[in-house]
Amino acid sequence: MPAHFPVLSAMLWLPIIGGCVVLLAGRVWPEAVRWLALLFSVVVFAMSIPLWSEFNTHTAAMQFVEQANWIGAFNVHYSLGVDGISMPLILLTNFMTVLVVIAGWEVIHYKLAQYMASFLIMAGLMNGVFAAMDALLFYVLWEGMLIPMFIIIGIWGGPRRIYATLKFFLYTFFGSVLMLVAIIYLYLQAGSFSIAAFQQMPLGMTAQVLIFIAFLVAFGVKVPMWPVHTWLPAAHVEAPTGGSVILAAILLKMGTYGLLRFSLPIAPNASHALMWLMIGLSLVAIIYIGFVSIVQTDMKKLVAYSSVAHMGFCTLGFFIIFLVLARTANQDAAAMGMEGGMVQVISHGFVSGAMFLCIGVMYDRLHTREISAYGGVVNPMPAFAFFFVLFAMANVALPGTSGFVGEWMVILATMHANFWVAFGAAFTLFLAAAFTLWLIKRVLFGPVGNEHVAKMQDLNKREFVVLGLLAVAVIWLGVYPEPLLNVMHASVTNLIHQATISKL
Amino acid sequence: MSAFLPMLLVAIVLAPLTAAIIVGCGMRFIPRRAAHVLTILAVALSTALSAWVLWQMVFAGMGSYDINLYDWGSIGNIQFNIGFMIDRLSVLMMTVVSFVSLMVHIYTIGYMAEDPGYKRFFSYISLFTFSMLILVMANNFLLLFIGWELVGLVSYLLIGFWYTRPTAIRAGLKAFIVNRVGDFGFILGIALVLAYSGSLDYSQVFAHASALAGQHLELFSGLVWSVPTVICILLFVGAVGKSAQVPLHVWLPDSMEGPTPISALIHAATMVTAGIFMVARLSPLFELSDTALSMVMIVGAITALFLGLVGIVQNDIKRVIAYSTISQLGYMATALGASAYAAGIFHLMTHAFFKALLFLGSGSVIMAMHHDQDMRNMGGLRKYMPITYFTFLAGSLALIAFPGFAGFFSKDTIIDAVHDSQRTGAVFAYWCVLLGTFVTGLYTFRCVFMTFHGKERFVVEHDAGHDGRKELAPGHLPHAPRESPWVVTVPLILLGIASVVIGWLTIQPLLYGDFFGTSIYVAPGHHVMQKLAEEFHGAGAMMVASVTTPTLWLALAGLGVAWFFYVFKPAWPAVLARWFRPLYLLLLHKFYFDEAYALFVEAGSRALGRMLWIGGDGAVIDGVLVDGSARAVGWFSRILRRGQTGYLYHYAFVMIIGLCVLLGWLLLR
Amino acid sequence: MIQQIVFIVLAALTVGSALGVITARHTVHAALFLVMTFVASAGLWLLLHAEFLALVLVLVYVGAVMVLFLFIVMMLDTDSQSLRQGLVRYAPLGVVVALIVFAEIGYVVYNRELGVSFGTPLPQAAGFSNTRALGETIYTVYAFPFEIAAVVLLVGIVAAIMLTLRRRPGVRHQNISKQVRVSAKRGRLRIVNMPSEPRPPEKNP
Amino acid sequence: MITLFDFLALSGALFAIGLAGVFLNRKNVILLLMCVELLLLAANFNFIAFARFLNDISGQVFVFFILTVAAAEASIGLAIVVVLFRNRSSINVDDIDSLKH
Repeated sequence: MPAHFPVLSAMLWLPIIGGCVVLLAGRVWPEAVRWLALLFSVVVFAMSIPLWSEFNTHTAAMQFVEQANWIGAFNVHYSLGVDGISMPLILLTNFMTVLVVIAGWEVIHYKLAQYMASFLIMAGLMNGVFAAMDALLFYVLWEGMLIPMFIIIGIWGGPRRIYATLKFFLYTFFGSVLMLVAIIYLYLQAGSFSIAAFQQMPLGMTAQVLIFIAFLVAFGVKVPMWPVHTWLPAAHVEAPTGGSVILAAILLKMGTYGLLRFSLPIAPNASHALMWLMIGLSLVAIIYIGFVSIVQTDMKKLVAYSSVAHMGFCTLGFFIIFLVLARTANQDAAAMGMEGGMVQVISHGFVSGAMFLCIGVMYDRLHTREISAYGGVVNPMPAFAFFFVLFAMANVALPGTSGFVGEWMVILATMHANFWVAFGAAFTLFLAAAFTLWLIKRVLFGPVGNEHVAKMQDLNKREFVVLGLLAVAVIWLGVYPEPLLNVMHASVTNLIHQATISKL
Repeated sequence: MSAFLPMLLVAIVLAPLTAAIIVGCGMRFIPRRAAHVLTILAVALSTALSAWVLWQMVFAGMGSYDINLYDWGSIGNIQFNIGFMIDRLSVLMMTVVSFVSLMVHIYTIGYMAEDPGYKRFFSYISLFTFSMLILVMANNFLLLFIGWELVGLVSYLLIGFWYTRPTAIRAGLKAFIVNRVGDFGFILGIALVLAYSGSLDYSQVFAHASALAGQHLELFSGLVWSVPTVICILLFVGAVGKSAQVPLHVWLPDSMEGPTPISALIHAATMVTAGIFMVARLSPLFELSDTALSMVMIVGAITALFLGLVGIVQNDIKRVIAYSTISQLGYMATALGASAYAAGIFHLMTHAFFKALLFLGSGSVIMAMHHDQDMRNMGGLRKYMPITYFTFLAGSLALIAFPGFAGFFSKDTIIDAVHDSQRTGAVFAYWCVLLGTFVTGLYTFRCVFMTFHGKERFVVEHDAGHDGRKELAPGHLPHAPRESPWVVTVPLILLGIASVVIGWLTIQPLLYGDFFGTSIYVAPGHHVMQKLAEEFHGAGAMMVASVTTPTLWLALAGLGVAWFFYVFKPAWPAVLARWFRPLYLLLLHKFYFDEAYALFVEAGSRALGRMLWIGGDGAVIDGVLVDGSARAVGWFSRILRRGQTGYLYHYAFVMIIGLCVLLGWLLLR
Repeated sequence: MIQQIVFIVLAALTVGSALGVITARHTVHAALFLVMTFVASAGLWLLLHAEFLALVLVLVYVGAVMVLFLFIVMMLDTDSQSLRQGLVRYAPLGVVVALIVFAEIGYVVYNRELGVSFGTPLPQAAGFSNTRALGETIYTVYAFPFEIAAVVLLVGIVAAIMLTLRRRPGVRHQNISKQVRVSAKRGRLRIVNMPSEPRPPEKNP
Repeated sequence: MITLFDFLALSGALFAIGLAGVFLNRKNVILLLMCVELLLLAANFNFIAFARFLNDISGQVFVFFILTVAAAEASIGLAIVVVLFRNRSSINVDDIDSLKH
């Protein structure tokens, strides 16, 4: 691939073009829809691999930068670029899109072309969100991405899908409107929509606090942080499997990404002043939601709640840096917390995606998500049980799986800051074990629950490939996370530096 | 040699893993025979290589070895490595682990012969061997924790091996979660180590251990703790979970739901001793805190005595041995608490052999009884299965510390060490472990007598069909009990021999020679072992001297009582149980730990979860915040709606009047 | 002087007939009053030298639009009694609003400097043709708006037709173009491929 | 002399009458349309008067356009009335209230 090839633009537009092609194919050549969707997603994923292989890990600067004028009058640019924080997320997006396309292969019958196209278009928009260096571009893509998700849940969702889509849409829209206000304010101050300009511009304390809160509402809804998390279980329960996977694996990550890209560097003083709020909310997410997860009777709801708890670790890792630096001045420990949060972001993408796929596999066979409708699934489906236990263990953060890395680093970093915060965070060890393994116990193990379970077919080749790929990713990241940490390190160090210099 | 060693160490670790993966992934394709051949070869390789390294260390003067294999992750100066530390402590553990594992592998061929999960089982135990090996070989806290959790995982999988049994899967879940409670403390301890010493490598941490001693931590306002005390207590919480000490012991008896080879390997010989090993491994840290060591000792002593008592009233043969395991782990912990790490590890080793033997022996009995584990249905098995009987007897004698047997040397040393210890709580601990010997004698031989002696309480139904397929009531057998096949008896015999001689052979070098060298650190002033060393004049002399100690006589008293009640007057125990009914019930219900946990932890957390879900998420967040704001908007709209009559002319009027007002305002302003 | 008399008469006629429009009992009367208003207004416009527009007003408004109004009023069988119910209810409000607006307009006209000289219209050159001047302006300066006005009218025509067009069910039409377009290959003739030998009988029907 | 003021007063009176007509005949759609015509006529008066007194022909051009638009408006309005009557058998504004229900 030539050096000047606009790879990020390709990441943004190729899936969207692919989506349009698939839509068109749905009319003229319906048999090719699946293969076309797969072709596009695989090509996009293959094209994103150079992002990793040619990434310069020694610099925190944006790489693969593209710049063009968009709306000259308002100084808006079409500018794309990635650093160590966004690049893994783009890879994750494209990887998960491939899996979602395969996972929907023969499950979706109703409006297949539109289904595939929605995911492709969404992949393009999400890539754009992660690559955007211009706040207005970011905002447009951020909002644009709501539409395919809205459609996915609204058309292929469960019986209460309209309620869920409305809740999902209103929540996220409420947040993003505040974000728009903040972006416009920043534009008026900086005279440009460039995120880099926002980050370098001095700001008064009041302005910082207001901007921080505006961004917090926008991103906190997406993460989702307690107490704005209640849309997530509703949306997950009603979403089709692919929708849940993308929702959990990528959409939630945009919230954490936004916190890193906007909140911390643009309002460092406010972040510092409000760190206890963030730490407190994170701990509430970890402990409170952990308990809530235990009593869920719907498998998807359980995993959705556990997502909230796991994302609490990400935010904890991001905002513990101030406390770490205040107590110890240990830059490396702060970086460990933030990188732990980032690893948790990536890992949660794999693990929760895998969990939802597993639930989808069972749902395709029995058409229910109620835990009590299952029991002894391991008897008819041993291969499936292997994968489900593996991903459950990753959800429990067992060492050797990706889930462990993030939690380990965050807890260790948190201990540098405060014993009791670490104590609270460590609750996840047995809360996660309790809700995940209790789920496993009730669903997988035991004698065959009923005659429907007895008739379940084990994984077919397609499902085996999807889960197998995820298993490889989960174990690889758990056994050898250094490559990922290495990619992030320069950017995280830079971010911590930005977050600790006063902008007043 | 040193270029060759890393590969060799990796081979020790990876051989079982490779076998486990091949057997596990190829479960559908490879024959049963290949499954056990492959895994046994792999574990045999590990055993042989471990033994070779041990030989090199002890006799060829090889020094200890610390090597990082690869960089797991690094953030600036904080390095997480995957690496091995091979010194005499770890190499001893490696040898014991791989040897016992090998025995169990061989035994499994016979025990699991008819099980449909045969290949899966071999895959699991090989995976376990791998996990346990990385646990003991780790050179840093990260790998220790990884191994620590992986053995927990395999334990979970193996307890729930018969996944259609509700009790088994429940026990597995319980084991995992209780262990996780321990890990809760463990990971916090590790985090504190990193926070205060800046590294997780043993060598670095130990080198800077003394710097930790002076530091303090204010946990509650006004209450200042010394950092090593907090670290060690937290780490020990991990050991409490893994090594089944009070109050986190509840999972171990339930874990007997797993297949018997597992009980022998994981829940007796190796995994449960990980906590003991960990404390010994981290002795440079624990030596910094007298408080933490006192706690270790007291917890260990309580476990040793009181859970031994529970063993007296159990009727399930495996549960009796499980409680004895908990009790013996308590002995080891007590030894650690008295700074007698060498004695603790020594007991760990002897215990590994004789407890594995006892479990495998009980497994042999269970096979003969057609998987009935209730001792009330046994009796008089001595004449049917002599090999099992004699090996079991050897193990039992070792367990009650009969002079000459392996357990005698280790346990007596522990009791003496505790006796000599000056630490807070040592007197209490001494009485606990001393009385514990009587209890040990009692429950051990109660088990022996109920199983192998006395009247036959089972019924042989010859007409029940010779294939034994028909479901029989407990205590009813299709044919007379028979001795087990050679794959079962050979490990029994090998372990039996080990149980008899291992203490005699190794006490001198292990305890009083300088075997452990620098791998165990004892602070000056804590040297209980030195005092014992002055009194030690060889294994034979120790045996002779034991006649004058209360230990032997208490154990024999226990044995005698057991004989009296279970051979001589078998009707009396029931009478005694009636007389001392509250005490009996207390023991029968294992001090009501399970009930309390079920009530407070299990039901409590579920109730809390439901409250937070329905009350917090449902009522407050969704009800008041979300729906509340929606309702507020709706209420406001309803008021506004009154203006929207829907009549065309009303809108026209409003427009006109608005125009008037606007014009008027423009004119008058 | 004559002009003033004419103005007073026509103005009175305009206002009076306008009042008649809004107070007439019958819709037809109201329409006729409106015609009167327009005609009087056209006279007034003549006084203002807007001859062309005065004629347009009479021709287009009175001649076309008002006839259309009368058409509709007569075509629809409206119940004018029910339409007049509650007339008085809003009448005071209407009068008050009308007075207020009139007062406001009067205030503006009377008190504010409007930038023009009251009362002295400039004399026009001899041979001045109002129609010609208007035409020159419309076809040069306002050519484009003029075209748009034409389009607006076209749209009005199309919309009015579309709105009132009614398809009656059950009416038989001849669709000539369809009849002409028909061909044997499309729709009329279908060649079915049949197996030449019978299938073996199936076991389960 | 006829002054500009006279014309403006006349147009004001017409405008006020048109407004009052909207209030008075609020139920009859056809009369409402007629009142709108009155309002437009008032506006036209102003344009023509100013065109005359400012000696600017553009005012008359505007009247021309207003007449055009008013004609289109009247035709479409009446078409709607016809459709309405066809569907509801009434041109009473009170009956046109589906927005409310």
